[in-house]
Amino acid sequence: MMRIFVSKDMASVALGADSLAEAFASAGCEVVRTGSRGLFAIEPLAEVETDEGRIAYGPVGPNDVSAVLDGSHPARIGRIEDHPFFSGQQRFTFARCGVTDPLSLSDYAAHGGWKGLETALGLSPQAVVDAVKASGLRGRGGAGFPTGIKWQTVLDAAADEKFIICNADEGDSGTFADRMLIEGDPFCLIEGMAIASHAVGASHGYIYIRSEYPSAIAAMREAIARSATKIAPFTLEVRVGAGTYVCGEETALLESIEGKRGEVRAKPPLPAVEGLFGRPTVINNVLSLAAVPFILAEGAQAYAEVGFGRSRGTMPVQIAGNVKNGGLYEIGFGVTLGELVNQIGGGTASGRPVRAVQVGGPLGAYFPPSMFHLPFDYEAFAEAGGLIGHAGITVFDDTVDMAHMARFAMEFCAVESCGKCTPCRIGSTRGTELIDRIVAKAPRAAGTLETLPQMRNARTAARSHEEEIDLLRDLCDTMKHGSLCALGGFTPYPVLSALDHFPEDFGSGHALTEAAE
Amino acid sequence: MTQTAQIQSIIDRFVHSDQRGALLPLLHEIQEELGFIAPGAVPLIADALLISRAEVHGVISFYPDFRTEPPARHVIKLCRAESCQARGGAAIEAELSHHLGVAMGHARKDGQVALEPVYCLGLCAIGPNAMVDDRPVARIDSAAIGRIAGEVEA
Amino acid sequence: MMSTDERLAYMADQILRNFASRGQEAAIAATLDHIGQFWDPGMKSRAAAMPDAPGVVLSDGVRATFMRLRDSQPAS
Amino acid sequence: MTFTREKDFGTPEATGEAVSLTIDGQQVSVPAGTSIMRAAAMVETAIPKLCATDSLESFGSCRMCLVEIEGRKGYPASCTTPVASGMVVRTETDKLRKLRRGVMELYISDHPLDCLTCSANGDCELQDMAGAVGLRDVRFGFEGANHLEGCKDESNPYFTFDPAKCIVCSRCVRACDEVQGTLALTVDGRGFASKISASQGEGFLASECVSCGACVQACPTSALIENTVIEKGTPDRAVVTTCAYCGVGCTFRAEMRGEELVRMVPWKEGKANHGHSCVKGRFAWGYAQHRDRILNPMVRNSVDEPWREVSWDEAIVHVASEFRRIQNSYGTRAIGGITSSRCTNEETFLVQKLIRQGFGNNNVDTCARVCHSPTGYGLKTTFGTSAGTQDFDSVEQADVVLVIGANPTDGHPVFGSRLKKRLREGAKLIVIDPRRIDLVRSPHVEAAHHLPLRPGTNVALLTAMAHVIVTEGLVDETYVRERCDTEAYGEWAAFVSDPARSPEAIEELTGVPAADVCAAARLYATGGNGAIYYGLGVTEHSQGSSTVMAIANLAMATGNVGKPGAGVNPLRGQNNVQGSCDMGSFPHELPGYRHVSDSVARAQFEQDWGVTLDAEPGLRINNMLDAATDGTFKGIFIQGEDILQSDPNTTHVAAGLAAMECVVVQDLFLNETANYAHVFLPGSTFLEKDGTFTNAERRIQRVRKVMEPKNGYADWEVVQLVANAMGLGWTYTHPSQVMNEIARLTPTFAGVTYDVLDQRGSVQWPVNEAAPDGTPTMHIDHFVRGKGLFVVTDYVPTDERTGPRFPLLLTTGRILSQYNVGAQTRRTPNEAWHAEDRLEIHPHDAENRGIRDGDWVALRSRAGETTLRALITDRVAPGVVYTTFHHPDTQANVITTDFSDWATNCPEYKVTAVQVAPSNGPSDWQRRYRAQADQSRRIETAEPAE
Repeated sequence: MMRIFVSKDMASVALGADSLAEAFASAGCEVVRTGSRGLFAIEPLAEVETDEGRIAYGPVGPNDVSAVLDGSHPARIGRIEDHPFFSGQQRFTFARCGVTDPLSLSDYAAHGGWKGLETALGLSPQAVVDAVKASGLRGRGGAGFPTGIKWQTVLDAAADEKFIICNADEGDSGTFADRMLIEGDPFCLIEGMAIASHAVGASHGYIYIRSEYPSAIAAMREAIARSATKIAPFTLEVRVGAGTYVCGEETALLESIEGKRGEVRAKPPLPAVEGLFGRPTVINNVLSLAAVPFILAEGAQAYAEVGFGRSRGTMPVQIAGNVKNGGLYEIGFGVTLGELVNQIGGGTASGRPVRAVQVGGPLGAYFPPSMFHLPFDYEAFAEAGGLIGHAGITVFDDTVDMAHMARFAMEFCAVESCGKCTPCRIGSTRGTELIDRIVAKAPRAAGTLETLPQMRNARTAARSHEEEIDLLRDLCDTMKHGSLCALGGFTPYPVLSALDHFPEDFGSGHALTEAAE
Repeated sequence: MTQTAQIQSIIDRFVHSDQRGALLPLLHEIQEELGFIAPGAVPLIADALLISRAEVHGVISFYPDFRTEPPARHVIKLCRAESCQARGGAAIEAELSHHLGVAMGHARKDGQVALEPVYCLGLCAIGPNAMVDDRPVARIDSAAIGRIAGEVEA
Repeated sequence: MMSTDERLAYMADQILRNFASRGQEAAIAATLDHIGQFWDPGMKSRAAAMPDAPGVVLSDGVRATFMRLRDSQPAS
Repeated sequence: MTFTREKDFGTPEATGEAVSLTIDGQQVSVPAGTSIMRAAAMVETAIPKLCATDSLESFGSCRMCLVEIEGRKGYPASCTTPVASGMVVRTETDKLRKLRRGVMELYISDHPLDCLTCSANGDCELQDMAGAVGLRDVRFGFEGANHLEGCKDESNPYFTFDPAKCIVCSRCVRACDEVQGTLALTVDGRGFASKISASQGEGFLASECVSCGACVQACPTSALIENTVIEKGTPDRAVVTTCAYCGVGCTFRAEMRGEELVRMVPWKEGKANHGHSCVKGRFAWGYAQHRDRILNPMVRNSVDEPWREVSWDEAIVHVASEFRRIQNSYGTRAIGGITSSRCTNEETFLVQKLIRQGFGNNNVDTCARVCHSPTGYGLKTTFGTSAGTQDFDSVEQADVVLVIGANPTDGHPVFGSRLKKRLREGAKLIVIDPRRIDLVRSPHVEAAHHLPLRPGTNVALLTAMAHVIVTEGLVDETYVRERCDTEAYGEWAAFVSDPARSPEAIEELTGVPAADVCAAARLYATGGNGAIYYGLGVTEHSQGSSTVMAIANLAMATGNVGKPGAGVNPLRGQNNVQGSCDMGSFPHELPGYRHVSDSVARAQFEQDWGVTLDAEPGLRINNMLDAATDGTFKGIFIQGEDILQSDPNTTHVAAGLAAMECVVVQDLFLNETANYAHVFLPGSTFLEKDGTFTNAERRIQRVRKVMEPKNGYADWEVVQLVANAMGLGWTYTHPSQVMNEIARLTPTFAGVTYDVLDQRGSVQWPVNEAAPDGTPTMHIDHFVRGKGLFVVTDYVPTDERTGPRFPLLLTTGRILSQYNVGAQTRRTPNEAWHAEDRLEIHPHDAENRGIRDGDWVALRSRAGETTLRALITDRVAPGVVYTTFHHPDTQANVITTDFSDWATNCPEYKVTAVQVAPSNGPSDWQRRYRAQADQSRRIETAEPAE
């Protein structure tokens, strides 16, 4: 009987993987549902188990079953590992994703699963923390804070109870690595959290998954149930978000798990000192925790030797938007933005030239092709006035209107603002109104109120286009330095990068070329 | 069974565990079973979790997932985030809204379908995407709009 | 409505019952001390006159207490 | 004259060791944990702020208070950044000014611009900050999205919520959480749409709000503001005084415009309330100007005649001559008086002086008779002094709190809030009460054990707890050996160890499962600092005194007296019931709890007052009324009390009063007792006189005159007029002289003077050489009586038994919005919350009597009958009903019997056998009573009508 591997990842299902699987099943094959390999251009994908390993065919549909089974189908790719999109990758964290049955404990163990945990349990908590420090692992959620130092703080804190929290709120547009890993290799995340619990002495852990990821929620709950004895006495629990981007901010996430409004907390205290229910708490992104089993199993050095500058190890980059080869590309830091977009990504799906790329989700900066030389590295992107964030890259072709994208950045902030701090609560709404006036080239005339004589000091002359743009810059300055968290604080990145790199879309046109008025 | 009794039975079943910070899980549970959280549920929830009605109301009103009125028979959540915009999301939104006769963020008057925004479904390389009730749909084009409209009118 | 005499007898009896755990003798002594501390002269002299007054029904404890009170009163 | 607000340091005080840093070049040394904002404020550097205020934890939302710190990137908020040693902070730079103006520009782009007609004009922090940052232009204009349409919420009678003026700083929400502990407010919605909402947005009055005013006080703008400020404008001066309602003793700033009181704002320096208040003290002061106030003296020869207004001289002379006439014809002991627990220490001292020096007898009593007299007897017997052992702050170090016979969140709300805060920090709670009070289960508060015992079985239950503690070896042996009378302990231990006093033995009697009693006893004995708080549910029983002693026994057995966080704490009902007892208002004691037979003490007074004093105890109230019906007691002077409504067995009280020849009542209004009065002397409110009150933690606090008495005299002046008309020649010109006399004659008050009170704000007696700074915690190394005395408390069932005719047990209590007999609070908008007494009855008991919620029911006992509306609830257990006595038309005390505490005659309000049946309206007694009251209230004014 032929064994066929078909992904049940949410993206694969959206592209028709379920009907493909049914077709193979009714053709008498044994179908194993796996996570996604991570290249959506070739999905729905079917891999046929043969003596020379798995032979992949994609994209294929239900009526291609016989051609696939007899090997004649033109979409034959051969072994996925040899495909150019995969051969260049360094899959430390995503090694099993797309290969194993996500909920099979034996499959997981057969592919190096639990080795990291066993190694860790043989070490003292401090030794485990030292290994994570030595690996150079930094927060993959976006902050880039050294994971080892965070764990050290929690280990050192004395408390009757400590918690491990996995931030799986992944709200950035252009990112899906957390979803793919949870759906494709949930035990890897569980193993990482178990190691963390041993390292800092935590008794209970939560995985906060956004409500927009129903299959990830189901997969993780099932995986927790199946692996409970394996990680005892450490216990895990899934908590589901409720449609707010801001709960991806670590303290808003804590408020949410505590059953409160997701308002951002002031710091200090740091969550590592006083986090969930006031106890010391490790909060790490899915990818940070999922990288830990490799570090303990293969050793910190194996992880640290890969990378660029102070960004050590691999980053599962997500290439998205208007791109030909959209998908997950795990690679050591240092690869350039251009390589990711053009060589690996294959340029735009529309075939039109790439005009802009947003890196790091809705709070990330827009980069024109002139900056594609930038190496993928926390410090390099920071110096270039942007950020890596959760390593989502969204490609736009030349039909994009950057003023509209800047407007969307303010609108997104207004929709998702928790409403606690003034620069973001009011600033995002005023910013949206302001960009509308700039885009419409309709600088504000004095309002009816301002023209009344009682408003003695109010200016009655209309404002100019330049004045409105200067006000936008001032507003961005207030939001950037005044906001309580990154939502209001980073919204200026996309706005100002659009304004600075694509002034022509804002009707000022003086930066790059002296475009006609 | 009256609605209050239904809510109380869900609460009784759910709140026995000494789960800490159990408000969001309980609200999800009630909405999953009854489709929305009636204002009358707030005092029952507050009493069960030993918190004030104000706290429950503050949480329900903060999180957009929680509805306080019965939902439309079908709910389409169309992604408006950057990656789907890069693949023509804005045009698809206009066409779908026009085709269904309902503005984004609203339910149609006949209660048959609601069109709601969502900011990213994690399908960012195969947009424009949407959740049609609980089914993900990718690479939405005019043809797909036709299929979706047919589905939700049934 | 209790008459004043009945009320005084009732008050004394109630005090005795609350000192009963000390034994009869000690209870009477404690009640007498209590009356000394808290009853006004009018109430004391009225109580002292009750054992000898015809037709006044008193419990043994109260009677013993009021008689002890009567004997300790200065010749009024 | 601009209105000076109390200085706001922005964040609460911290208590770490000293840390030194530099702010704007100036060296500052503050405790670790202090925010940079507070450190700056302590050196007169006012960093702009809007969401920070020092009564609340820092929040960090307005972003006005950003500063620069050397070596740290970005612009941290000074409110949420604690100081660190060697830190170099700059609070004023170009960048900071630009950022603050940027934030202010955003605020003012969404705010009304009608400052000059706004009720917070001159008293608004947003207005101040706009000025401070030099806002000159709002470049966004005023046409963008805004919150200016929301309609005002005027549901609460005392304050208005105007959402248009709200800057969403959440200070109100946080005050309702951190200060009051009710959490009735929240932010509704998210982002720009965020708006403040009470409960589910149904308006303040219908919401969970208890109207304590903390949110109004915390609000920086006019979003939440007192209606009196809206009507009268901002106040121009403030006088610190003490509230005249409950025994917590909250101190307030009476904020005035000239002679008119604008608002009462709790004083942050107040050591009992620390800047918090409840609806009564904060808002319900309108009674002082109510039209019902009687302002002219009135006299009549008999109670059937209408009142005749007379001059003060005529009234005073009439009183003096009548009293002398009665004494001449019926003997020295034929008259007496009752002091008020609502008047000042100085006034109660003078009334008992008038009686002892002027009348020449000890016939003086006070309303403490009907509330905490058993506390006086019980604690004096066991500890040696008749007062609570701790200060209210002590609750912050309590690990286990036992509340018995009290409902703090209703009766002592500000202490209730502080207790809730401690419970939310993790302290455990035990509640012993037949009724499920709020503390048993309400948001964020749940009692570890609730023992709903049958009314009247307190002694049995407490003795059973003692049984567990002794028999399971949980006694603090060293404490007992060193601090207590070991012989008395031996007897007591043997007594309680008897199996007949085990929890199992009394389970059937009390109706409380033995396991719960054991668990509660073990928790109290082993759970760390154990603090017991009790109220009238302990004292108003036939074994009230025994229950107080049983409580004292438990505290001594577990070493819980003489240290912070522990103690035995009576929650005294009224503002000066402690003071009136201290001042010798009881017939058997001179000021300072010294028996009248104590010749040394008596000599002191005789020498000072130039008279010989009666060495024999005087009559208690109930004895006075008995003597009156016997014809031997003919005259009474009642200051600030309404015994007809507040004392039990109304018919008995009425008969006593009717038998007297001269009843003198001094009060603010024609109260129920005045129906039987011959002379009415108008009284003055706490706003119209100087003096002191002593609260339930023995804290003496100043009451300061803020307006001239409307009736012409402060109450102490009226007493002096009567005294001098009786030839006593008093020469007081100011209450401070009375306090000097008190200090001279009372050892525990030796160090108390008005200067000391002005300097230190308040002080807890004893204040003398041994304790110059007062005594927060008593009995520290030794008990006042030397060794703590264990007293055997055997359960003696009350004679008030249920039977077929009266199968249910009635117990009584109070509610937050009304106070005592309601004389004051019924004359304020507090009626909005509780306009009538209701009978709480269990669903089963109501069902089998065919009673529906809201029905009129007849409530009958052996003593009488009244009618009121039913309230069906499972707060009360089956077989138990409950009501309040705030409204005269229900006259709940016509039901209560004249059974009382064996030692002090404190009436047994809490146990009355009753029957409840459907009724169709007021009982005929009520009708007769109403008619008689109306008839007696007729007044003929002195001047002929124009």
